[in-house]
Amino acid sequence: MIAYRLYKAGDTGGLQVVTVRFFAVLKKLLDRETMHVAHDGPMTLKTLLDRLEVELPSIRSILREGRTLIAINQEIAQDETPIVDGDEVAFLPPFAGGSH
Amino acid sequence: MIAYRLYKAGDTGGLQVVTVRFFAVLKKLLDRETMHVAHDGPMTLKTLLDRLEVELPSIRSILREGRTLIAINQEIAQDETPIVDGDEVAFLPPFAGGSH
Amino acid sequence: MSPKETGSILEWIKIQEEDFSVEEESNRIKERSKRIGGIVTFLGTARDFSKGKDINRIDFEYYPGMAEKRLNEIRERALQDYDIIEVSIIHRVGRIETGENIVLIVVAAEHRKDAFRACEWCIDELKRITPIWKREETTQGEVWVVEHP
Amino acid sequence: MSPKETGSILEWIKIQEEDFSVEEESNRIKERSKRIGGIVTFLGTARDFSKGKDINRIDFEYYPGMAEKRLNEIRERALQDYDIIEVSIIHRVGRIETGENIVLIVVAAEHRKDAFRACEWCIDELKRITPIWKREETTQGEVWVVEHP
Repeated sequence: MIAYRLYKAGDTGGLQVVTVRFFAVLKKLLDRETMHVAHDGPMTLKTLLDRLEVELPSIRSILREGRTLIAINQEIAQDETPIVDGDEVAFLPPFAGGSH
Repeated sequence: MIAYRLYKAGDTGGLQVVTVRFFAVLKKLLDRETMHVAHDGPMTLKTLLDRLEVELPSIRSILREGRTLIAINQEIAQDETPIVDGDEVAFLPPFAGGSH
Repeated sequence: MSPKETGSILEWIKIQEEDFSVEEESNRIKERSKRIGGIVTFLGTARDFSKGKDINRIDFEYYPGMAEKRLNEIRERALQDYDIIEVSIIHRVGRIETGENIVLIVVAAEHRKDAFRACEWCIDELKRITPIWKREETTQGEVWVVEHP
Repeated sequence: MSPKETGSILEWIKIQEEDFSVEEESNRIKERSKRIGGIVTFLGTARDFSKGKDINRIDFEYYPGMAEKRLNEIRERALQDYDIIEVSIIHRVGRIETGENIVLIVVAAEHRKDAFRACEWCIDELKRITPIWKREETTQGEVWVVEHP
């Protein structure tokens, strides 16, 4: 965590590479589990979402439904949450653990 | 049950012999588990209790506390419940099943 | 019903000296129906102290016949009042050491809410109406336990 | 905390493909304290139908690291909010056949009321916040289950 903050403080808007993960129905629709997104300059979750809406039309309607949570480094994130180089962004459809 | 009722209907007040059972602290205080009580003529639980109060002074105070339930043939009985020959009358201190 | 008639029909009600297996009982109840989605179990065990006194051992005494009858009534009322599939009740009697199992209630249902409600009701009711008594041998002597003075 | 740091400390949290033993888990938790007087267990099993459709099999997928972290949060909050002694949570993932175990929550307490409350809260919370997904293969095709639409 400290490493990230130091990095962000010193960040001058260089190339950010983030890993994006998809689960369950999203993984099935995209037929892929992960992808890497490179972005030049500062970035928030909103920046990333705008890009993926264009690049991944097959899951656009699901993302717009608003029932998919998004985690950055395993913590639930909001549109304005910053994303930095090395982050893992995960798209989480509605959960269904347990037995019924 | 039907057998009992028929018997009672035809009962002319002859000798009744009932088995009395004691559990837990009552058994301990009396140092006995069962006794037999013979009674000439019709009898209710009250009749029996009045006799036992005299005959069993060591448990008199416990019986008077009113927290001991009494079952006749395994069904909870009241003072006015009739007792007939062959019945089992059980004195049941407060229950304590389960773990705590 | 005479005391002797209660024994044979009580597949899901047991009063016994031997220990029981939580796993075995769960599995036995699971085999009852493929509709089962949730099983709630209450396992009561012997603690090592009670009301501030250390306990060396406890002894359970019961009224044979009447106790089984009461447990069976509890089972039947639970099946009637809650949306559940099966209930099993086992209570040990005789001498029980600290840490050992005392009572097991297993409730199987399609949905968990009813299983939780029914299981808790069963153990509350067991304590309230079943003729079972507990004697504790503590460091300060022998006590016949009264739960709800 | 990086995902890798969550694994080792989680003695009481498990996400695994293998089946689990209710008995083993009960015994393990009983050894935690002699103050334990009541253990409430929720066992979730795979039913053979869902929303009117017959199920052939189900598959659970999860987010490794985050799922364990969430289960651990649930355990820690339960220990803080209820008067209980220990909580164990096991969730299976991968392929699960009808009738098999899915999830086990074991809560040990001195008194049963708190154990019932905490156990039910844990399973509700598990369903609400844990990144686990269920795919059902039914007679009418494959369904990603959404529990609370």
